[in-house]
Amino acid sequence: MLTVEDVVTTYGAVRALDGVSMTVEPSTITAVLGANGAGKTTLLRTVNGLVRPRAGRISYEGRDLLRTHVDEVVRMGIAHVPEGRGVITELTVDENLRLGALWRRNRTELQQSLAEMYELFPPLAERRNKPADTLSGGERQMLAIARALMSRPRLLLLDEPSLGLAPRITAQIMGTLRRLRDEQSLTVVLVEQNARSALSVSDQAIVLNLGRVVVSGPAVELAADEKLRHAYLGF
Amino acid sequence: MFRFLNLTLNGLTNGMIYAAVALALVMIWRATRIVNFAQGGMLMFTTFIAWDLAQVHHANYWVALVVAVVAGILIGGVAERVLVRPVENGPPLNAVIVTLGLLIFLQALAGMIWGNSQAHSYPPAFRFIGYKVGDRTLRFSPNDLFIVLSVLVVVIALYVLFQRTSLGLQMRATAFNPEVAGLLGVRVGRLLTLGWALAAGLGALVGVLVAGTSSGYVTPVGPFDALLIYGFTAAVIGGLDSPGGAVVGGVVLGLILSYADSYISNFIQTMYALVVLIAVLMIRPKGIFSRTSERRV
Amino acid sequence: MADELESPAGALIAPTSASSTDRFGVLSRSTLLRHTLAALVGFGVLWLLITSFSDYRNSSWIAPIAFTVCAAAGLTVLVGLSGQISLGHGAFMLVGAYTLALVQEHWTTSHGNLAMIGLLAAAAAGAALFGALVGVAAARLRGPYLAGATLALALGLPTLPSYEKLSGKLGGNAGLFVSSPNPPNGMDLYRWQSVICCASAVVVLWVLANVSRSRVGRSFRAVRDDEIAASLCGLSVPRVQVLAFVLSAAGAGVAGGLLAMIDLTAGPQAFPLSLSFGLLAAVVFGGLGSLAGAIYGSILITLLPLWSQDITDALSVHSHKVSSNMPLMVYGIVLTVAMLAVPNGIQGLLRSLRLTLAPGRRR
Amino acid sequence: MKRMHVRVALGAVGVLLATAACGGSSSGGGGGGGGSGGASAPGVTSDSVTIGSTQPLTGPAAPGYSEIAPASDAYFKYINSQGGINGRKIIYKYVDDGYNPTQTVAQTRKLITQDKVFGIFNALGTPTHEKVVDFLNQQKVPDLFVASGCLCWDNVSAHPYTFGWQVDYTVEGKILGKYIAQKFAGKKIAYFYQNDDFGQDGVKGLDMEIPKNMVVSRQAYDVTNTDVSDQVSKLQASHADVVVSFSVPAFTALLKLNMLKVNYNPQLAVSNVGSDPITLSGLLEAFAKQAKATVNGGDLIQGIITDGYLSSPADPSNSWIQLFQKIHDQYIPKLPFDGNVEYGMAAAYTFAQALAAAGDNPTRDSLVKAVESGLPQGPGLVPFRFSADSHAGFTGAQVGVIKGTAIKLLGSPQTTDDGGGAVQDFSGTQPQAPSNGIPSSG
Repeated sequence: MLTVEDVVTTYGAVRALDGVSMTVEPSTITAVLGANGAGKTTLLRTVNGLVRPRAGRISYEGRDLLRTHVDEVVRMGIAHVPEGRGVITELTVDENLRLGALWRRNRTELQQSLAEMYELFPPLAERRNKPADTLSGGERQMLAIARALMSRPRLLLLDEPSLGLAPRITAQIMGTLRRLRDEQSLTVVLVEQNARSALSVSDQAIVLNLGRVVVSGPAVELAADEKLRHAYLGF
Repeated sequence: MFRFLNLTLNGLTNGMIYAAVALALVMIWRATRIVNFAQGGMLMFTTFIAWDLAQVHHANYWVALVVAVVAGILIGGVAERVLVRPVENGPPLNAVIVTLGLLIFLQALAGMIWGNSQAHSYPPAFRFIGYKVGDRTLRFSPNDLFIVLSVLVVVIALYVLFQRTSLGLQMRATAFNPEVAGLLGVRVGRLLTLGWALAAGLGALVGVLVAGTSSGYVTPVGPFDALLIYGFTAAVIGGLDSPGGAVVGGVVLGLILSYADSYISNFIQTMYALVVLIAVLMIRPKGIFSRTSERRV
Repeated sequence: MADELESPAGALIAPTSASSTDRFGVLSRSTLLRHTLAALVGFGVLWLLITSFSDYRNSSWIAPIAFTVCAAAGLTVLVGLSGQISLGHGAFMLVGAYTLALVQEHWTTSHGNLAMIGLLAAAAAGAALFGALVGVAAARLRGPYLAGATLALALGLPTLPSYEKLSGKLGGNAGLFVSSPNPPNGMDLYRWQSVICCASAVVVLWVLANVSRSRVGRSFRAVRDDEIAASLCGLSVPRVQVLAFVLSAAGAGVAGGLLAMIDLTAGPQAFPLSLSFGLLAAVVFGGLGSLAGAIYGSILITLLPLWSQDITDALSVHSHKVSSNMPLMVYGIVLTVAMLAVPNGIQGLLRSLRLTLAPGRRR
Repeated sequence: MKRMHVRVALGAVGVLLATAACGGSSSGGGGGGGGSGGASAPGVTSDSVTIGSTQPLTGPAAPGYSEIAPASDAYFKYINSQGGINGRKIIYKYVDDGYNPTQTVAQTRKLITQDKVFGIFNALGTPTHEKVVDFLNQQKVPDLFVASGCLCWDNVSAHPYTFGWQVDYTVEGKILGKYIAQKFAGKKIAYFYQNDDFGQDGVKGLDMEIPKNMVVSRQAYDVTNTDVSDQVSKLQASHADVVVSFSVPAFTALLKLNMLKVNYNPQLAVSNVGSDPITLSGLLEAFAKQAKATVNGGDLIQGIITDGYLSSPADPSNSWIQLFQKIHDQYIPKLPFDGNVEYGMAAAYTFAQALAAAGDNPTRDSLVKAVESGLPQGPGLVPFRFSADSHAGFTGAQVGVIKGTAIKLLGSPQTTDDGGGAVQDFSGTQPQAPSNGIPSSG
């Protein structure tokens, strides 16, 4: 579904990504793991076109993503939940969700999607007309994911959804991701520092270190590799 | 009592004009985080265009008004694209200087085309002689009513645009958080241009409305500049980020100026604006209606 | 200039090291010495200029540039160093001008040079006092709110002399008369006015240069870079901000006093909004936070209208409408284009040129 | 880092040196120009005399008044086309001060130091010219025929180089006041005036002739605030039957407009400087359509009482009007032929009289002496007061009424002084304009 080949992304003299390749199959969850500064966020930003790589190829369902504009990427079915959640705190929950489905013109479909999201995330339904800055951290994360889902994506790029959340909330969110994969065939690329919880829901994983892929493989195998866990994953 | 009524009506009319200017400033502020000091210059220029049509070429009042508003929209859009876009992400003061430069440029251009020395009066849309109450005449005329209603209609239309349409939602999202809006597929650049264009169109309407209230109003440098300052004061009182606050700020300022002018002194009008502004800001340093924190100058 | 390249951390650490050098005095005294030397050399050169210039150049170039420098230097300390903003610095000039006129009217009869120094000091003090008042209010305000308040100040204050209850004392819209300084034997009035203005500008620059290199200057930068970090380091943020306003206003006060002394009048219409905007343009155009930038900027905003007028005259444009608006148009275009082309001002441009030409000397 | 400040200072010095280098040469050239002609005074060469003026070409006083200097210039061009005065052409350099005293100071300084004019002629405005009169006298520059009726120009000991021209506002106030007090005896009278020496001098004159108990309201305005609606409300509340206004044209129009708005229609009387019918109707034109039945701006100002010291521009039988109309049509056909144009040409004529009398080699002092020895009446309805003891201009004026787009003069001209002297009828007549339109020398 998504293929990344030998991508090099630089910020000035710093090589944030240094020849990264990965393949994502449909209806799977892929975890991208690694320490701070390993290049995880840059990988996501490169995939959806916020950052242009210096070299390499990225294709999505056979189409070249490097020639595509950011808002076109959204229309192609790729949704991005940025780090730090990126909800617009001045707008209400409902308005945030509507922003997720901007390019869809059909009103009934929009209402239907909204209803689905409130069903999927009940805490949001209670606060639908409150400004987003009244939400708790976990609720904001839910809102960010829900907003991304509003565009009916087939590929969801998630950046550090567990950051700053209580383990119980993180577990809820991971559960939701699994449900979406199983029930709606959603494909997810999940960037995480919290490797343990990420691996618990993932099908496969890659580990980045200083912009390079050090390991990739099925999530179960990685979780079982004691050395790897000590060296890169910290659990 | 009759005097108080007159002052209130007078303050309300002026206040609605300040409110509309404030609203235009708030729209631009929300879109680009820039205080548009060229607002007064832009609406002066479009009013001159209307004047040229109406008084020199004897065009119909409404035709001239529409042309002015369209011209305003164009000027606003072009200004954003050509002048403001390059400094939007630079040091904030540079944007201030660029809008000041634009203001000066427009004043000079208007002077070159229409001259600084003649007195240009603009016709009111309706009768400017006040309504009769018994045997007395109010300082409030059909034309004043028209001004109040026009601004009200525009305010309501903008409210509907911002709160009830997808375009308005996108504009607000862009104003609050352009980066996230962009991630969601909002065409941020276009909406910034649209924000400037709409604000300048609103300004153009105000220019034509206010020009018909006083003789010799249309000059390259002069009364329109004061309008910007009162509009800015009203916007700051309201909280800069809040369109509703801008309207309330405008009306409050209009009323206070009207009362103070009559009960205290006619010579220190701008001093009252200063006192009101300082008083409000000392109590609420970010204006009365502001909820959000400001990002930069 | 180099000062603003200092990291916030450097600015925060610096106060301690400064206090230790103050105690031993070697370094700080040599800074003082260096500034004093530069001031003396600068004034010497200016003296040569003044004596060789015609009346016109002295009265229309040198004197206006010099008093603009006083105000712009003050403003650049406020905006560039302390990170506050003032769109209404003309108001402080107005206070300086009226202070000078009132003191002269009520308390001095002498027109001697000592009296004149006293008058200018009074102008600075009056403006500084007013600056303290404004600063206290300003310390509560940020960004556009501070900009709005200072703008309203510049617009509101000039109407005050017309107020019925004050117009008797402040001369109404026409303002107050100021008597002209007495030139020493053999010098004509314009030269003497230029000498006074230049001497004042040199003194103002000398004071501001020393202050901005001192602990006070470092506390300005610390507050500008990060208010929270500065207050954690024990600085009283409001106090520092008020102090910046006081200093800045004093510079503007001197400028206002000089303007009154040249125009022989202190009137409200001498301080329109365009004056305040021009000062800001000078500061931004020269390069924020740099005293040298304030000088370049002042030269630009003073000479640009004069030159464009001369050029227009020389082209003998027949339409009066066009020719009379040409200086204004050139001014507007230059401001806009300059900001788009040289966003960091002349001083920024020079700095990047220096880095390109001599990359080895990068700090 | 230590080097920075030295570099700052040196950099600044460098820039100044650079400006000095490019400025020095041209300043030397300018300085030499004055002396090389072998002429007797600054601004005078063997074939020209350059004079300067500050005028409100923009700003609140520009409506109407901005026509004055072009009209003077047209008259000078006419003289030049006939060979000039004593063989010298008059070059008239008028610059804009926007009716802003600060600008006046800067522009006047420039005229004296850069343009090196022979003298200042007809500089316009009371609050503006007050700021430079000391300076001009200090520099011993002739300051002829200030375009303002302030009493302050007539101060021989303090300002020996300054001369007024038009009738002063106090004399005007007395003449208007006497007429109003007689015609509207027993009625309520109110004042509307500009809050400076112009308005206050006028009110002083009015008060000398109108009994205090007849005056029910006094409202002042400031030129920087165009909102006079409150003053008008207060005038209306005083139920005054007559409102006397000492205002510039823009504010006369604002007064009238605000009166119309509240349907308050007292008899208006406006001093000469604020009553030019063509200027006023131009300002009010846009409002005429919405003001009930009237069709043009002129209809809104009919019947306003005013006064004049020159012939009405609408009187084609007058020899001066014929002369000025001819020059107008030739040099400035685009401007309306109104009282402002007549004013500019008449003042220019007086200057030509003075220059002719100043001798073949005029100096600044000989020009002043020439005016002090008295000038013939010229285009005025009344004579000048000029002498070694008085630097005041016209001695009086004639009351009139706006009719159509002209002022219809009533009765005969009247003269008085600005003290306690009585207002008297003037029995002399206006001389005919010279056939070639140029005052004869000597």
